[in-house]
Amino acid sequence: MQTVTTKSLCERAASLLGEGTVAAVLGWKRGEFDYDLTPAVFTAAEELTEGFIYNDFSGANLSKYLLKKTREIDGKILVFLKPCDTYSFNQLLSEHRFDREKVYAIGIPCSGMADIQKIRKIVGEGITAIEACENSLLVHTLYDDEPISVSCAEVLTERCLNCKSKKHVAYDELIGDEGEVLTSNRFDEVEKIEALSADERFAFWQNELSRCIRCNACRDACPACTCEKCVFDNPNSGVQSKAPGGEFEEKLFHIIRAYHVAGRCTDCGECSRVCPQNIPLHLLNRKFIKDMNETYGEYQAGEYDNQRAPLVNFSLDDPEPSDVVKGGFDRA
Amino acid sequence: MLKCTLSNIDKLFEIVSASMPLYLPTEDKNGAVFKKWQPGTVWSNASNTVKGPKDLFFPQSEDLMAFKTEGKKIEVIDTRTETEDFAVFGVRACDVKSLEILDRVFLTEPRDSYYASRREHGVIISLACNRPTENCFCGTFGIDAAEPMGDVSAWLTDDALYLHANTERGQAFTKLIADLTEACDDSAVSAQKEKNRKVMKRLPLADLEANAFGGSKTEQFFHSPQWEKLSESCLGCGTCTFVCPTCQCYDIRDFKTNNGVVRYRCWDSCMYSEFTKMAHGNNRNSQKERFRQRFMHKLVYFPENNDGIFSCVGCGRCLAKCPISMNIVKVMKALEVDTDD
Amino acid sequence: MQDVKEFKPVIVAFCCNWCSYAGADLAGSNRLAYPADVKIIRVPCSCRVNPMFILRAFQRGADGVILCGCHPGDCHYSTGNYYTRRRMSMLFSMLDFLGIERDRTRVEWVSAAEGAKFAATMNEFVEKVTALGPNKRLEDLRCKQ
Amino acid sequence: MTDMNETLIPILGVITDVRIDTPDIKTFRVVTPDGKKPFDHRPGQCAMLSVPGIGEAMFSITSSPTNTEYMEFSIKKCGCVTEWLHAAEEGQMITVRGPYGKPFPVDDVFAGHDMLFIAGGVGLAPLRSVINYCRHYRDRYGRIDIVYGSRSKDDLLDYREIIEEWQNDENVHVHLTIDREQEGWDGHVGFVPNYVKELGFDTNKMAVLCGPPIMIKFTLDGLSELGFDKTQVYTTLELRMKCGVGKCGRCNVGAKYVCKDGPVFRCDELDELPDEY
Repeated sequence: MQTVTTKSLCERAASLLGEGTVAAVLGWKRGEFDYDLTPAVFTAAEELTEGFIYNDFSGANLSKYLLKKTREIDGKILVFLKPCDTYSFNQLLSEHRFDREKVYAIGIPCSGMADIQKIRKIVGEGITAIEACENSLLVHTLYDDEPISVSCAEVLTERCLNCKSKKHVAYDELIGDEGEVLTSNRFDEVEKIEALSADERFAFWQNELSRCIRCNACRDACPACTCEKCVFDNPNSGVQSKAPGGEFEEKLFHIIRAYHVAGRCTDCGECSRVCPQNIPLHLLNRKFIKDMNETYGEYQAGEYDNQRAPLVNFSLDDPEPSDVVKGGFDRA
Repeated sequence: MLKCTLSNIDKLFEIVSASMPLYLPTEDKNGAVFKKWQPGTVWSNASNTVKGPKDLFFPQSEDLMAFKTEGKKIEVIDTRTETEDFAVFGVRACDVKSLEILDRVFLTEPRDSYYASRREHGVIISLACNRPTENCFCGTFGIDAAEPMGDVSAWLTDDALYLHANTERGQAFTKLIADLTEACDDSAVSAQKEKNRKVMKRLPLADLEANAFGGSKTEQFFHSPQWEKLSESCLGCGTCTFVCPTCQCYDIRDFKTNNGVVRYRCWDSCMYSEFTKMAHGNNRNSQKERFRQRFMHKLVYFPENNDGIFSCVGCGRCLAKCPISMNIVKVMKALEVDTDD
Repeated sequence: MQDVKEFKPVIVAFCCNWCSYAGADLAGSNRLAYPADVKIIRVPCSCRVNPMFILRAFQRGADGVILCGCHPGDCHYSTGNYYTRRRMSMLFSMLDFLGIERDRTRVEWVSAAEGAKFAATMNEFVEKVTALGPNKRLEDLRCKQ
Repeated sequence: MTDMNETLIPILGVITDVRIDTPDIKTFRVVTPDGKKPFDHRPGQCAMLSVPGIGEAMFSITSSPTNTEYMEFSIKKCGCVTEWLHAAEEGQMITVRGPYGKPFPVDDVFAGHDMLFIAGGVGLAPLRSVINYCRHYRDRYGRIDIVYGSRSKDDLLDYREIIEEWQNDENVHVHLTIDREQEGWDGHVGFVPNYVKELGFDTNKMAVLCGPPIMIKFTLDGLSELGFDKTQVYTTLELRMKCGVGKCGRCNVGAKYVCKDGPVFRCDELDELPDEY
């Protein structure tokens, strides 16, 4: 359960709208069920009361929408940012992707988001309602007379299990309590794979990437993927872009996708969250982050604005590629 | 009506597989998917598969032909082969209907021989839904999940699988498994249907109606102010189209191999910006227009050309998979509100 | 198996215009032998090579890809090869993460005067790739149709 | 056994002649390898040409159906397929499939009428087949007016044919115009829509219109000012196409597929379509 209520956020947003500080509010909108929230723009207090919601399923990172919305909407936009979203926000800012003056950012605390798929795995199909309690969720289904209680910890999304920070790195106003940067175990999974033999690693990724349907959701949702024209949309690039053209294409796409955001990826986890095929795409991004941290020094994209990312930087005594690959990672 | 006890079901799959490839839902890391049965394959009775059986008839990517070029000369090589017979088991009522919708596109003149060949060689064994999910709304489009069609209809009770052949091909199939089945009356199936229909009535989306939509409603819905709101957070990815059992738009592309050229086709999505892009412009420039196209096609344009049949079967996959949880149900509800005014 | 034709790897070598390409030239004019299956692609600077080039080379049939540039500090454009060094370190490590044999990729600094080094590097690289056998993990079967 | 007829598999064509029409338009003559016309067609129909490895694209057939020896395509250089074709020489093979689309109603609706053809730029290409069809069956049609405009004299398509053949036909009246004054041009200068209004046609005829969208829009306005009804005016559309048979979904506008239900539309039919073409 989240520590700030929908109502309190709604009221604050409505008053900022009312006094004219902001022209629009970027938030999450209620869906058909309790878990299918859609990012939405609200422009009136009534719209907020009717539709705005912040709950355990407000996973969507809203920062990328600022690119489009700040260009479309006259006046300031209020955006609600969870701690991890603020890193993406900052990163976009340092890349000059939107006008900071046009945004009013409210940081809100997050106690971790729930993964509906994990809930489904536990309670089965036919979820009709989900009630949030202190540390658990009460799930009502079509097939059980009594609601089933699942603990929040058990159904946390992957990225929240490895939360890197509860601290907001950018905001105009904070609602609720500020948290701390956490020491996460987010590289454990990467290390596990590194520890496998080359054959096993190959088999692991072959299996994962073979499920890819080339929907491009990972790219389209990624707050770091903000090119006006993506190389994968260029019909002359020779890349198949949407046809799963065999094992090679999928590898090419996912290596390049991760590579193009390396150094700018804040590890927000949107890629894995939106993947309809549940491919652990964040592991590719984390591998880059881990390598860069170990080779070029600790770096967290989005932590400060105007930092120089490792791949657009160098030092005279960087190790040679042969040493990097042999150095830390030869466990085969 | 034929009955096969559940304890014999693996035997049934084995017998069928002996004479033709058999595809059925099995549990993958990501949920149930249609896979070819092999000894040891465990059939999944999950309410629905992640993707429909569309891939088996209209694969996401398939080679159409090949070319050899030499100087100014070209040779066209027809690489088609006759499909061998195959069976698909466990297709839900919605997905059976989705194939009828694809038929209307691919089997109208000029017929698409690639699709037609697979359709002619595939025998569909459908399966009634005992536990539909909250996302199901096939009833909206007049589909009865308790009475699935296909070459053979099947029902599952606690201890047995009941089968009924609807077509000649279906009869050939039931003949194949005659040793494992015995004739029986309809009582067990009727009871199961009754049970299923009761569940169907309690589904959260049971009241959703499509009456407001249909052919000749272009004028009414095209200019709706709702599209702006509905599409505002659409990412423009192709998830909804790729998991949709009725979406059928495709692209044709050439791939230069090291020895020649392969012309292949692959699924495309009207949600992609590149879909309608021409050398001199794009007739659907904004995501709003592209988003609108997808839903207008399903709810208005398709019915206009196809005797009022909608190009949606209520399988609920887009509800489950859209990264931003925008889907046809939300669209229908929002547009309906519009018509009330 | 003895009848099988001896495997000769296809090697793509991206060489920077200012140092390594001249180095290759020197190797040639000094008649230093290196395998004929090394296909040299001249690039303005080693940092012109983006990761897609490397993957596409494998797709199109390369069994090994080597990138040669000026020695660090000697880049014609001052700093290009420093970026190359970081980029390729990260890319090769990622390929390794995906289980792709690490000896199929390499970066080497070869100056215009190092014809002998160029030939030796190529010989050594070809030897390593030959030992690995044909590229299977980054091959595109469609290309072989 | 499945019926293996497949429209997506093309036949071979050979480019036997390349004519440079304007700086960016060339006309290609295409026959089958054994020297015949690839297939029969009706005026206004299209064909899918392809260059293996480059791609496939839809072009209107500019030669008249009455020409039974070969097909011609006037192609403007604007994308990868067209660029490749522009570099092609005689003897080059390409692939062809078709014919696709609904033709102009030359034998029923148009028959017995005076005809007014209005074209801008490369928009003359699809009209050329109709014009030559009408000229071939001269007695079936009344007076023929052709208003054709382009950026400059050099950009006028089929200029020689217009000057040497069309203008000399009886009861065929050609009205040429170019956008800006040019040395060596003593004809009309100005945009097509205005010229149509200046010429002031009587409304007792059928009009066929093709050109860039902006020209179509203003010419339509001009025609209605002159008193034309939309049911008297036909035009032909162009959208991105891949299959040519109404299945791939690209050219879908409203309930229509431009490749199959078009490309020829009567202007009042267009009004019923959503504004997405």
